[in-house]
Amino acid sequence: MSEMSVHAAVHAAPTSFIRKYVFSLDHKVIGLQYYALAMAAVVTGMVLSWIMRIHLVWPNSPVPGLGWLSKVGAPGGVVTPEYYLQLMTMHGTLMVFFVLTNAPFAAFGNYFLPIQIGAEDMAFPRFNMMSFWTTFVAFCILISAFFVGDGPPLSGWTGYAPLSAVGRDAGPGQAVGQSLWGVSIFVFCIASLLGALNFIATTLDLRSKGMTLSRMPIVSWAWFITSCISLLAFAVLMPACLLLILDRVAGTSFFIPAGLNVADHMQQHQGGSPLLWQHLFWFFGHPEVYIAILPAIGIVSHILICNMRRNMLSHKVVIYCMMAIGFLSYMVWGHHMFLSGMNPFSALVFSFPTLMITIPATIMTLIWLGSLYGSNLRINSASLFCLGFISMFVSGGVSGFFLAQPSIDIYLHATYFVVGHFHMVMGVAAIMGVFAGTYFWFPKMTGRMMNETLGKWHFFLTLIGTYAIFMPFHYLGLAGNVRRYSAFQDDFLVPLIPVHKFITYAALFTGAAQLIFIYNLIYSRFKGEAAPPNPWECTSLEWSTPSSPPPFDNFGGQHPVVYHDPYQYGVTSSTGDYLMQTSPERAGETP
Amino acid sequence: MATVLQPPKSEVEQEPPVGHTGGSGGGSRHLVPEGGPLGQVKDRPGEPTRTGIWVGLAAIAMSFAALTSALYVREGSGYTDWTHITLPPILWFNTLALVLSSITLERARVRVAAFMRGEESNRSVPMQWLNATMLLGLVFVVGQYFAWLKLRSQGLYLPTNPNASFFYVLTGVHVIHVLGGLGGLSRVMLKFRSATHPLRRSTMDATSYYWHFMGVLWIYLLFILWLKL
Amino acid sequence: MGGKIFAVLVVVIALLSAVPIITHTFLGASVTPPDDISTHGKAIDDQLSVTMAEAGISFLAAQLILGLFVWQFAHRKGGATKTFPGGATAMVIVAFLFVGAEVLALGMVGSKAWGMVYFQPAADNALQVQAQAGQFAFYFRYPGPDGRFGALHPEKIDEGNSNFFGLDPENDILARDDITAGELVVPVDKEVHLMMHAKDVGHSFYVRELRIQQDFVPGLDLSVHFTATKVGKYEIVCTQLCGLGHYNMKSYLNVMSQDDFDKWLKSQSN
Amino acid sequence: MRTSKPCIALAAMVLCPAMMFAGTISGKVTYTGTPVKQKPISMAKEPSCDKQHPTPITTETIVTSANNTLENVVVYISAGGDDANAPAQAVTFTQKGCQYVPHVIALHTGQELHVVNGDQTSHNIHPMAKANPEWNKSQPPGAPPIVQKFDNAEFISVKCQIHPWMHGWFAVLKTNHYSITGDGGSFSLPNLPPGKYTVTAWHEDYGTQTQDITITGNETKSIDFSFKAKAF
Repeated sequence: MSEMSVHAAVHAAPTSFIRKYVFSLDHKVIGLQYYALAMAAVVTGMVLSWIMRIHLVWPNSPVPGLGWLSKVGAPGGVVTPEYYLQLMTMHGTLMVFFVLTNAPFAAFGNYFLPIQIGAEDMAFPRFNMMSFWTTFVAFCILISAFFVGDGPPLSGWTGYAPLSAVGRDAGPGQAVGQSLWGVSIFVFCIASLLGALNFIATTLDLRSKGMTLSRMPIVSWAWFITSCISLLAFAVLMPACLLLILDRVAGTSFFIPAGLNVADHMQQHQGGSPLLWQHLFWFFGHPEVYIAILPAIGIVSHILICNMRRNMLSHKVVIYCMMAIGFLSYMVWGHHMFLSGMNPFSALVFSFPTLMITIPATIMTLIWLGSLYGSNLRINSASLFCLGFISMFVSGGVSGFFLAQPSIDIYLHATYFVVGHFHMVMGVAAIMGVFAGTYFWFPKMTGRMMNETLGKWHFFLTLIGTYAIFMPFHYLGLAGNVRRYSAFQDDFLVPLIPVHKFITYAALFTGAAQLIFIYNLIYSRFKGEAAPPNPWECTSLEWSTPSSPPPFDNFGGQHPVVYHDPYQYGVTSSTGDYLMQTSPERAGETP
Repeated sequence: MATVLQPPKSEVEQEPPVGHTGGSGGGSRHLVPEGGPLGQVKDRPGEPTRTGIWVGLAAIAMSFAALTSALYVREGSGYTDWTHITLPPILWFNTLALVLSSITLERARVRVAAFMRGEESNRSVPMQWLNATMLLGLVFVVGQYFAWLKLRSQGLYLPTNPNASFFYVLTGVHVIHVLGGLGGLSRVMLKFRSATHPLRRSTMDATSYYWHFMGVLWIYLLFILWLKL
Repeated sequence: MGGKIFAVLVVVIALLSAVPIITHTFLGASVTPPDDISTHGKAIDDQLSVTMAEAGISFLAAQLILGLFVWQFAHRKGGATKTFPGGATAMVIVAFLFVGAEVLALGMVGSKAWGMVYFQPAADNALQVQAQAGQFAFYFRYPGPDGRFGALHPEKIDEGNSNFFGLDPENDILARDDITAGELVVPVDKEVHLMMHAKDVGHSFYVRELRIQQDFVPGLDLSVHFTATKVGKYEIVCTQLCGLGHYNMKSYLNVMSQDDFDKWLKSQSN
Repeated sequence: MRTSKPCIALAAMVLCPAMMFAGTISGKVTYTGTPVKQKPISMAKEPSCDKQHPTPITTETIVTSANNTLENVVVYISAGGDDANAPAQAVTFTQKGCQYVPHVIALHTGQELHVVNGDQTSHNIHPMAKANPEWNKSQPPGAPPIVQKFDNAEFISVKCQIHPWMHGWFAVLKTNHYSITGDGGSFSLPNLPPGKYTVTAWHEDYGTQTQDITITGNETKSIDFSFKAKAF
């Protein structure tokens, strides 16, 4: 390990293409690699969701081109029931692991955490490189499931045992596909652990002179807290995957009980506990939600403060709230299992910490709103996405009231209400954070500005589209519409099909709107106007690098010295209404 | 009008690097002189390697906690099939080897430091302690392998019953970590010999923390196995 | 400009989102829980509507305030920045006192409804029915005249021959009079004790009108008990992903008058 | 490969008349004792099929017809009459009203099997093959037929898990001389050149019976099989 650091310290900027862009030790390059991987994953995942939405409302009409893509899964382009579930599984796995864990945390975190704390690189650059390429391997393993055997697994991203454990008898994709899934997640865990270790060591040890913990920007705090959460979460998922794989390939019985007759095949297992898998999985799975959302909260707060031109009412309180959420997230996993045969009393035990999470969440929301009051909010694509995030965070959050209560969960569990809930708060909200971060940091990452007009269009269409998709999910849930169905033929589901049609149109519309973003990204990368070093007049260290993108060692051989708390806005100084963290000036408060 | 602040008191009392031409890798981490006699090198508080090892150990501990709780849940659910297996006696011998290896490693640390300070003229003495640790580590690994053979000879394979499954899984995962430790140990020995990448105190420390943790972890596992299987 | 658009948009979205909740319909489809036909369901419904009120208010309030503030304070040219009266402390207090306390109180009340379903055991005279979930159908078993269930032998399951439970009538007298049915037939206003058995993987038993949902967990013999108060036919669906036929795994809950039920039972057992 | 099959078939057609003598084996399959009563099938979960059966259909494990004759028995030449080549035309296995029609089909190893979905709902076809690779595919309504082959001879039990009551059999044989008893339980194996044959009768529940028989010339020999019914 120490070898890593020594080497990182002594070797100079690489020259060869491979070392510079492929197997690079530079946290900035690695951050961009993570971002690119997340983009690949999110596009794949979105296309899968389109196919699913189209199939749901036109179940027997062929999807153009699909018959050619997947002859087994979609003969003549008509999606078979198993193929729908396989798409659903891959959609969930890709989005949760390779998008929501990578984009806000690994991608932006890798790029900006070291810069924001005034370090030249991560603590262990080689581990950093390894963790990206391990993630990449995990991604390839997962995607390969599309091309082997009878396709990807159909057991959902939660991979409940014994469906995921008994192998081929459970259905198409449960043979080699499910094994690939298990291995992929296992490898992903290794990568995430390396990454988390790196983030923690970096934050604790590499802060430059004067950068005390309390002077770290809120987003660095978010990344730090997130890395602590993911360290413990993935450390639990990894052995769980190991046991699952053993059940599948070595004939052990960790999750498979005795006397199962699956498709007329008696399973040669005994004594295993399906609930054990659920416990291990959700012990990881619930913190995972916060691994996705906390970095977004940090990014949004960071950007809002800059655009409000004054600190929030108290950015420290927001940090404490994030800590509280991180802590609580380990006491609530059971709320995913109210109806899976746990002791009914434990349902209440898990219910109350879950409800308690509303308190820090509410505090944060109120602080955002209160800080907007009387600010000089600058409207740009980044700040708009922050506002969108707040709106989504609230919408997705309130539906948590319902699901946190076991009594109501009896009715709403496993309905589209749940799907709407987590898509809003964990999916869309987090992605809005990623968009905000992209518009905000793009100038620093590429040296060019993104096109604001396109950015605003992208925002408004996305806001309308996502609400149009996910609000109706809640209505469907209230009507008792069951999730994970590949067709709606039950008498009580047929009348709801118009709603599903509406959602499908909205999904296609929203997806199309993302093309604006992709175009903007590519166009601005090459043709965007040159960015000044600090376009947003922001105070944190990433804006005090000599150039955009920053030089290989971030500060051009300098070691930044920090004099201030992160958010010196609304002051009078030689630079204007703000004061860089690195500026030795003393701020004169505005009257 | 803007008055200038005094530079803040850094958390790190180190003079900036001399003639440092902005290579990569961590601003103030670089302030630690490299090589240098271990004894004199005062690693600043929060040397990444040392933090890193603790964080890593925390993760490993968490994984084994998960496996342990899995064992308890599984025992609770297994009703009939939770049997009893007699631990192969060789485990006690292996335990002894691992404990001894920790002791020799501590001796080695003292010796290495002494050599670095120049009090110990002969490089071979610390080397011998390191070799001894290495050897004992290998003895442990081989010993574990014999323990598995013993179980197999009794017809207890990985899937035979939950007790066997957990025995193989826990010991297997632990041995893999021990092998990692041996890897670290051999790197320490290489660096101790090499002139280009001299051994740093934090490397020595991190490796030995890891190694001792493996010992403690093993004793914990042995206790669980003895208690449950 | 962008700020004002956002302000308007977020308010419109918030209000539009609330409409279907109030009118209970969206695009002509009814989006509200169906009338409850169970004795315990009312408690759940009340809990649901109380929560809906609270969540709805918080939702609208937050979105409207967001819109209002953005409308008012976006892009003000200069102007002294006011801070919100009370500052962060006020926020923390509000969050704890109102939202926190309210939500926790809600949880307390809600736990009663939960208890009604799960804390009381089934009455002794409850009708004993065994439900088996397997890929991809539910089957139900009544003990028959002798009032006792025959033993299950999973290896004897022969669905092509209608032996869905793996009974062994050849050697097991108890099993000979067991009645197997493809739908759950129960008498009205009589408590039913449903013993749940999973044949292969995880499944779940969900009847919207009954306000009952419970997983089938392989290896765990769980049970629920309920009393249906309205004669009629209601859909039973599987809500735990169980494989390719999941979407088609359904059955019917057939609530009959006691007489009809007895007739039906006789017709089955002949 | 593709092109060669028709040629072989053609050759076979040319050769068959050339055999001067072509014997025939025919007979009846009966049972003794009282077979277990077949149970009615509840298709409640699949209304689209349910309404196709005004009177509920029963299981088809044991189908009997007038004077103790047994249907769905596969009678085939198990020894002496092997022929290597599979007929070119495919065998069709239809899913209609959530039943397999016919309940039992026989086909030659390597012969094409077409599985057709005649229902308004998805089925999944899951042959529990042992000597052949087991597969499990679902077939949405209106999807093209599933085309498959089996390379090894065996009796394969076929299931649809979406409709667990659906059950059928593929009799994969090495011979083209087979006959499946229908109403009246009679069978006939024509076009047998002179020789010594073993005739096997297979029933999914009652198992197999064999008889040896010799065809000397242009004659029709009659043999009967009788199975003993089980109480359960």
